[in-house]
Amino acid sequence: MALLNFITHRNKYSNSEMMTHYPNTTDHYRALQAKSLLYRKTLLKLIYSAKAGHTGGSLSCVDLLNVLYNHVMDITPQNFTQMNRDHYIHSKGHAVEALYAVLADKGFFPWEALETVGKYGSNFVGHPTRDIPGIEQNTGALGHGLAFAVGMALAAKKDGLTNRIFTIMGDGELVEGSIWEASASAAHYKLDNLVAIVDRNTLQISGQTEDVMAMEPLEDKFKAFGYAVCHVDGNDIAALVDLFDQLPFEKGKPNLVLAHTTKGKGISFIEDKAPWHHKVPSETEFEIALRELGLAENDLEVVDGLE
Amino acid sequence: MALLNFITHRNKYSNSEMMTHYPNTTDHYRALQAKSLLYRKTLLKLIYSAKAGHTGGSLSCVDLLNVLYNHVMDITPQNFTQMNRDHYIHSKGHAVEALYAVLADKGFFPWEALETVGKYGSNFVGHPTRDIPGIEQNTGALGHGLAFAVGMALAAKKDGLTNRIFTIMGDGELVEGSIWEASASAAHYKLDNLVAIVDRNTLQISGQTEDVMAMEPLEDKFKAFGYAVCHVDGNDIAALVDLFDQLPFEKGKPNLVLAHTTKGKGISFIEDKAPWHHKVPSETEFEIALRELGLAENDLEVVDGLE
Amino acid sequence: MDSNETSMGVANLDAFADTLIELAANDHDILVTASDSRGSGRVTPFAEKYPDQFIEIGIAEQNLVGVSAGLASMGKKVFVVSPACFLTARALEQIKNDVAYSDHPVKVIGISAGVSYGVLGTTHHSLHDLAALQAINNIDIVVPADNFETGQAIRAAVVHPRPIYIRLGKKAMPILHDPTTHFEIGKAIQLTPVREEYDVALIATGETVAPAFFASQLLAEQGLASCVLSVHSLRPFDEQVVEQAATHSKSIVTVEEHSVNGGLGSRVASFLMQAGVFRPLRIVGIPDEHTVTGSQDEIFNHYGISAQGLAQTALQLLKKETV
Amino acid sequence: MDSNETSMGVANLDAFADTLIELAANDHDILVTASDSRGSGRVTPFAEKYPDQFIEIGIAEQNLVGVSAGLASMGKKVFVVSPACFLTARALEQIKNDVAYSDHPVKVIGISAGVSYGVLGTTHHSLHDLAALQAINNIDIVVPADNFETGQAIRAAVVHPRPIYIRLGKKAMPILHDPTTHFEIGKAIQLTPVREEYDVALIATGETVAPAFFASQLLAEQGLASCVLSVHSLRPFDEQVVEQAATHSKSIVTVEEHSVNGGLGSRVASFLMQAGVFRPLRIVGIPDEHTVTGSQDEIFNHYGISAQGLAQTALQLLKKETV
Ligand SMILES: Cc1ncc(C[n+]2csc(CCOP(=O)(O)OP(=O)(O)O)c2C)c(N)n1
Ligand SMILES: Cc1ncc(C[n+]2csc(CCOP(=O)(O)OP(=O)(O)O)c2C)c(N)n1
Ligand SMILES: [Mg+2]
Ligand SMILES: [Mg+2]
Repeated sequence: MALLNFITHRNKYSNSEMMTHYPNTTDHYRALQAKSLLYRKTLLKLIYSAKAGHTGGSLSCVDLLNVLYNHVMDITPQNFTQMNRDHYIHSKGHAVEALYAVLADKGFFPWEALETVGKYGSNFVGHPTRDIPGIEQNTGALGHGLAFAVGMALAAKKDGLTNRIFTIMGDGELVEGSIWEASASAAHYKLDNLVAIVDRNTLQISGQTEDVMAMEPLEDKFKAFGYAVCHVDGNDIAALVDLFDQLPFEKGKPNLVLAHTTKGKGISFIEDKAPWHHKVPSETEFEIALRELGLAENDLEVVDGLE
Repeated sequence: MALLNFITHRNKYSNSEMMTHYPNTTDHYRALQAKSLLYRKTLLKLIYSAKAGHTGGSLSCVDLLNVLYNHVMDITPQNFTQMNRDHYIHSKGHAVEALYAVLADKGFFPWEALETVGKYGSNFVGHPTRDIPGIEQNTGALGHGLAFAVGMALAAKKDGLTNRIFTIMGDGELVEGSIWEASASAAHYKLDNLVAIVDRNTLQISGQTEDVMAMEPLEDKFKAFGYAVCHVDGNDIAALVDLFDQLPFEKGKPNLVLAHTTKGKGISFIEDKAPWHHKVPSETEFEIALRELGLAENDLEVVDGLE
Repeated sequence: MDSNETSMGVANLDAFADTLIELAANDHDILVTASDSRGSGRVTPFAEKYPDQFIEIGIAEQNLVGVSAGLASMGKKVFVVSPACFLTARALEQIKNDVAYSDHPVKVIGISAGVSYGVLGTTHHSLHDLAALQAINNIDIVVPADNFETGQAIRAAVVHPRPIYIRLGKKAMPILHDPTTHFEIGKAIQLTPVREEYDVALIATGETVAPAFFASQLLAEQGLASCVLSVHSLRPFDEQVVEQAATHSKSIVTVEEHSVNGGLGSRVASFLMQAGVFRPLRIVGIPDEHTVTGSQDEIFNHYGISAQGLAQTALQLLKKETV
Repeated sequence: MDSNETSMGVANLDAFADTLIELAANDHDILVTASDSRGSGRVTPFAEKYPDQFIEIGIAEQNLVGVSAGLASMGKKVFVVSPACFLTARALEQIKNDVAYSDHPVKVIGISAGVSYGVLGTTHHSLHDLAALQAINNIDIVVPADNFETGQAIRAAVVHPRPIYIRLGKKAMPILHDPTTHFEIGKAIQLTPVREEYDVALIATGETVAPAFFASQLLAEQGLASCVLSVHSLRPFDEQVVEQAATHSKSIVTVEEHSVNGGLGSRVASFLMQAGVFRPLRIVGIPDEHTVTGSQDEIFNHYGISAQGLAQTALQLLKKETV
């Protein structure tokens, strides 16, 4: 099948090996960058094949997921049933294609499984569900992930675990009041094992977040709600690695990362365009997108003289 | 009937005359102070008679309601059907006894109507409803009033009205995420005709608000959500009059008043005691409470040499 | 009309948006409120044409409903346009208290209802909304079957004196009624010719009326007469027409894009049982199980909400009765 | 047992809290979460005795349920204790998605349910919860009638593998069962002696089982035999026992502290109609109207949810059948 052919044709950095504790060398960054390109290709292919999906928001958060799963978090198919590993909740559940790509790469399920995404009778629906190995919570309605993550972090603290709970939220999602309820409780219970990440791509379905419902100054809001707040370029692998290596940012405070990203990151004509929230690429668009990613792969290997 | 006897035996400042635009003289303050005492007596009597009600939270916000209804807001039984008057939403709906006392005094319904509070078949249920003249919205589930007030303020702006929309919230209520959703939208739409007041009595049912779910620093939170924030002693008539005379605090921003109050204000043994949230006074307690209020009435008149 | 005559219309959501654009031209009190849902609700053209009559709330459905109630209390005719799943779950308390209990005539438009969102899964399905709202007093409930019913429902809603919930899908619908049909909130519409006796009453609502109607044609091919009802109003519920259809039918199949618990079928069964009209009955809807993944069509087919499936159910029911 | 034998117990809420205190002594994974509701939920003693097993969330019911789901996913046995009205309206989407759809065995304890809050009015009534939750897949629903059923339900809930909603009132309840009665989630309990034929089946749930039981005694005085069922589980629903009771009865009265739409009555009517068990039936509950103001007792009496009222309804139904 077309999809399978595609996804098995991976770049040389494809593997499901855990990259945590790798030294932060250029090689390490390059390996991660290559993974991001693989994930971008995969998620575009998924969306193109299913003729449905969330293109822009998947592309904007894929570098975050990459660094989390391949550098920061201790989550593998092998340790998944254990409690004292790290945990991840995909609060912006619509960007499920990015997560599916990463989980396949991590070996949670065979790549072929992705061929059923969105198909009749498949477990791979258009949002994360616990029917999929590697996924811990059904999300998709926005504003639910953080409260759930707070519950996990609270349980971990109660049990004296040393793990961390991560979640990525959309910036449009932040208007949901449940985010602020959860934030207050995260600070109240001093959950410095909680890492809340905002995919700050400045867009939501209807346009610019600040036009739709202004939430700036976000840093002030999050600080006032008790977080230790850090900014980062959410599409810069090296910056992400450096930042997450510093966790927890402040003892006794939940961590909040304002990850400044570009929605649709990586594909020139998709970047920063609101309609690409859930637009599906045409055949031509898909081909151009793949070509752009191919060039980036070449660049990566040429520039670094790896070929 | 006992209740009726009681409530018709009012102090000399009882009247339903509008006090707006009165010069802020000592006399004016004293008149308002006397009204607060009347309201306190009335609401205690209501709770004592119905053997149910919210004692602490009614006593803490009654000075606010008093100043709003008798000095600040343009709301009367006569103009109630008009749109371009001020509007009031009792978001902390459980403190309905305070509101009932004020509305009776304003002439929205005869004092006798209060005899049916909480009785079988009565319209006077234990929370505000639109079945009662003078009440604009059914409240009681916390966290609803502000969104509704935002809607009113938005409609007023759209129609070019010059009125203001007021609401009083509890401080425990602030944990509800809907408060923050409404706050973001109030700022987004620059609703400087909205006056959100927090009855900051530091208590909720289960104890100190900061122990139950910490929300401080409240000023930072509200500022970050786009309000012009002012602090005031919410049981000090003169301070309240002065503050509300300065509305709007800042053009283009919704107004937020952090009204520092004492829960159970005015009755020594009820003040600042969490269990009095919805405790009903015993006969002895009721009598002592009335005596304390009587002394305060005497004080008021003696000190000012009015008798 | 039969299936040869039925032509395809647009999605009921489009019919809704078109009607509203037309009505708002002469009525500046008509407002649309949305929660980053203008696109899904097909009201982007409305927002562009009448920017002063469009209010964006962002992704905050509770606030959306609360603010809309406040707007309505100030005399605005507010159409709240947001996915049915979020309105009737995330914002259910606001619908209950701010709208229904407080009696503001807000028009709550549940878009992409039922399983319209298909493969997006259960977070996006609204299969409990008719149950929840029927159990909450003072909000009328309308589920239009086609573009005609949708347009009529929206026109009626503008002047409707009570809170109202209108549930719309996003798939193009066949045109089931001719434009002279009488539409009234609270009155069911019969799609098939009136007879003295029917083999089966197919009592349906919303987007399942079309397959029910087409099922009646399959049944007619087998010589069986059906009474197809579009019960577009769950509240007020048209007891009279339902009782009449049931009384004159040998058996009853109810059909809905909703859980088999608490929706149209429950209502019909409860009513008929209490009215003493006893007939073999099947409630067809989404069963009480983890909903299968698929498009709306695939889900419908999976659960027998199709011309074939419904005809089959009717046949089984009749066989069972006569065996 | 007859009413002379029935003695008064405590409120089901107290029975719940006592049971939990007992169970938590040996099970440190049992957690109670609350939203400024420990007092109303009678779990203040629990919070004082096991401060490490009590989590306060403040007045934020959505977060309460979301956090509880997260706790449960980490292996905790979480009892969410908050008013039924807020849990199943404000936090309905969290129950739907975070608990039921995501399949975490959270124990959602809806306190002061139905019209327990009496004069506090509709904001505090939960008359839609059974309808909404029956239409949401994968959450079991238990409505205990007395202290015995409550204690048993809580014991069963601790090890229950699925999400579960337990609905409790705050009024002292008569003791209806002897402690050797078999209790199992999903199995209805018959309170009256088994006979070949009954004049009426009184099928009730929760705090209305007591008046149904006392009504049966009034009916017995008139020589009429009743089959009184406590259907403490709405999900799983005990089709077998309900069908058996109905089959052996001339008429059926269902009773619940819930809207007449979408609760026990709807479920019984839908089931019996589809099973082909046709009997005259009345659904007694809170009618679809603005609920009268009053205490729970006054509201019950107003709507005929009393021994007298239910006996009367049964008599009317039987008369109607025989006339
Ligand atoms: C509660 C809820 N409301 C609305 C939606 C519909 N929806 C899906 S994605 C989306 C926009 C999200 O924007 P943002 O959070 O900024 O995500 P991103 O830009 O990262 O894709 C909306 C409104 C939803 N899934 N859940
Ligand atoms: C949504 C909701 N949750 C819970 C309650 C129950 N309740 C009534 S009053 C109250 C405490 C309120 O505390 P606060 O807001 O501080 O009010 P105040 O101290 O002014 O009385 C609670 C939890 C409610 N009425 N609504
Ligand atoms: Mg975004
Ligand atoms: Mg307080």
